[in-house]
Amino acid sequence: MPSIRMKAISSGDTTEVQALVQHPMDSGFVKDPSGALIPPHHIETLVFSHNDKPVFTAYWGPAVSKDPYVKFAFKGAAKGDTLQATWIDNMGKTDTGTAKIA
Amino acid sequence: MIVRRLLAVLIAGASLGAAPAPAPNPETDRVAFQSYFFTKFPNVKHEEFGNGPYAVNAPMRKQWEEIMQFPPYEPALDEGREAFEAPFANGRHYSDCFDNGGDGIRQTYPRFDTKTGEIITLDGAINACRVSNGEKPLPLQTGVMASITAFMSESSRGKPFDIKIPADPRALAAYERGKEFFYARKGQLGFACASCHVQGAGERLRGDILAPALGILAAFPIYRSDWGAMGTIDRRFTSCSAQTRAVPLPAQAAAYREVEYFLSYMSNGIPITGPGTRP
Amino acid sequence: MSLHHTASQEATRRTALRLLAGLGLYGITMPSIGQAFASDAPGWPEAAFKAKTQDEVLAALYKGKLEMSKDVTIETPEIAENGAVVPVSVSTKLPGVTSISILVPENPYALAASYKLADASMAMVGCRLKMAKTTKVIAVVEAGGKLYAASSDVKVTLGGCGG
Amino acid sequence: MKTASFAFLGLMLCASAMAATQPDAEATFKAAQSEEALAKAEQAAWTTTETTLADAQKSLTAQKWDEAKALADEALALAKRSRAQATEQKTLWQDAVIR
Repeated sequence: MPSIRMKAISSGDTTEVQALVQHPMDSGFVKDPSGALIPPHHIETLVFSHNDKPVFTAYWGPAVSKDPYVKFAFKGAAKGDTLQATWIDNMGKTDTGTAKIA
Repeated sequence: MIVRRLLAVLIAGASLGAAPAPAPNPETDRVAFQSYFFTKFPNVKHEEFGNGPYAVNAPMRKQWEEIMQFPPYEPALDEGREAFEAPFANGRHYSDCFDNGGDGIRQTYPRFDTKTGEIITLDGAINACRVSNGEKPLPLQTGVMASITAFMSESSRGKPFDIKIPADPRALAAYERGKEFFYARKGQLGFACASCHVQGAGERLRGDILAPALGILAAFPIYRSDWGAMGTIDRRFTSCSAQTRAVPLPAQAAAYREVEYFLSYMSNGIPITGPGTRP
Repeated sequence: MSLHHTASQEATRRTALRLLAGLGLYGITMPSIGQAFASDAPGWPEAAFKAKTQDEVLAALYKGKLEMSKDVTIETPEIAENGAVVPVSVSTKLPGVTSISILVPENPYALAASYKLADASMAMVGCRLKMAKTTKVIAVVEAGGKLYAASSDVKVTLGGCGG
Repeated sequence: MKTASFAFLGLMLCASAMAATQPDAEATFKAAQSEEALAKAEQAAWTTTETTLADAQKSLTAQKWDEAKALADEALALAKRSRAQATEQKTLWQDAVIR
C-alpha cells in the first residue's frame, strides 16, 4: 500500500491538492503499554513537485497529527499533469507517490 | 362470594406489589426508543442519527466536515477491498458466503441464526466464512477485520438498518437479553450503556460528546483519533466496558452480540453511514 | 507501506535526496535557519523545531519583527474534539507570500509546522495538529520579507500528547 | 542495655504480629479470589477488583501481610459489591427502559 494518497483537482488555473500520508508521527512524549517512552518518529519534510519543480514544501515537527493531512493550492498545472510528493522522516525513511491532476 | 372478592383483592394487591414485566414487543420498544431521541433532538433529521455526536453538536460537526475532506479511513477501505477480493487458498471468495456477494448487506446484520439459535454479527459471519473455507479467523478488534467491514459498510451507505427478529422464541430471548445488557448498570461506576447514550446523549463527558444510542452502530467500523486507528464494534464495546470499570467480555461474547442485535433493531430505519470517523 | 527500513527504501531515500538536491532545495532555506544535522532531512529547520518558546522559534526561523495583521486568517475550532487531531487552516490575501508557519506555544516544542511556498503556490494551507492543552495557535505569514501574524484560541479538553 | 532490650521487644512484637496475619492475609486473599471468580462467571466483575487483587498478590509475595490483608479485604468487598450490583440489576434494569 502506498503511504501517500493525494487528491489533486484542477479548476481553471488553480489546482487544489489534498494529501494524506500514513505515518505514526510519534511525538516522543507518549509511553507504550509497558511504560517506556516511544521515541520520536515523524516526517520532517514533504515536498510536492510539478514538472520537477517544487510547488509546496512542508517542514513538520512531532506536533503534526498521526497519519498527517495537508491541503494547499497552486497555479500553472493542467488536468492530466502528474503531481509528485516525497517525504523523508527523522529516521531516514522516505517514500514517493504520484497522482494525476483531475 | 366474600372469599372470591377477597381473592380478587389479594390477586390485585399481589400484581400491584410486583408488576409483572410487560410481554416483550420489540416493535413497541423501537417506536418508543426512536421517539425518545426524535423528541430529545427535535432539530436533528432522522437520517442524521448515524452520524453520532456530529448530528447533535454543531462545532464538532464543523471539525468533522473538515476531516471528511480526506477521511482517515480511506487507506482501510482500500485494504478492505483488496482483502475482500482476494481468493482463499481453496479458490473461493468472501463473496461466496454472503447474500448478493456481500454487496450492500451491512444493514441486515446482526442476524438470528435459526440453525444455532445464536446471534451472528457481520464480523462473526466474516470469520465463519473464513473458517468454513479452511482459513484462520481474523483478530476481531482492529486491522483487516476493520478494513473488510469498512469496505462492506461502504457498499451499504444510505441503506437503512433492516434487522429482523424471526418468530422464534430464542430470537426474542436474545433480543431481551441484549436489551437487559443495554439498560443494566455495570462496573464500579455503575453505568449502563443507557446512562451515557440515552440520558447523557449529546452531553459532554470529559472531552467527548456522547453519541445518541439511536444509530450509534451505523458508522462502524470507525477511525477514532483517540486510537489513531480503525476499530470494530467489538473494540468499542470492550473499551466502553473498561471505561465503566467493568471487566470487558471477550470480543464477540454472546452478550456483546445480543446488545448489538438489540441496538441495531432499535435503529431500524436509520441509514448506514460507515465507515466513520470519531474523536 | 511498511516502515521497516529495507535496501530498496535506502535506494529510494538516496534517490529522494538526490532529487531534493537537484531541485535546489538543499541549502535553500528560510532566512537564518540553522544548519540541519546530517541525519535530518535536507532543509528541515532543526533549531526552530527544537525551540521551546515562540520567541526562540521566531529567532531561529526568521529575521525581523512580527506584526499582527487582519490580512492573515487562521481558522481553528473553538473546542478541539480531540487534541490529537485539530484542524488548522491559514490563508492570506497578502501578496508575495514565501512561507507560512504555525506555532502552538503550549506544546513542548512551540513550532508545529512550517510551509515553504513557491511562486506558483496560493497563500493558503490546511493541516491537522496535536495540541497538548488549551492554547493559542499562531500563524506567521512571511510576505515580501516581512512577518505578519494572526492568532486564535483552541480549548483542549482531551490532550493530544497523553497516552 | 536498655536500648537493646527495647529493640528486642520490638522485634518480638513485630514477629508475633506477622505470624498472626500471614494465614489471615492468605485466607482473605483466597476468599477474595473465589468471590471474584464467581463475579467473572456472572459477567459482573469490576476492573478495580482485578487490580486490587493483583496488588494484594504482590504484597503477599513481598510478605507484607498487613498490606496484603488490607488489599485482600478491599478486593473481597469489591467483588461482593459487584455481585450484589448484578443481582440487583436483574430487576432494576426494567426501570430504565424507554417506554
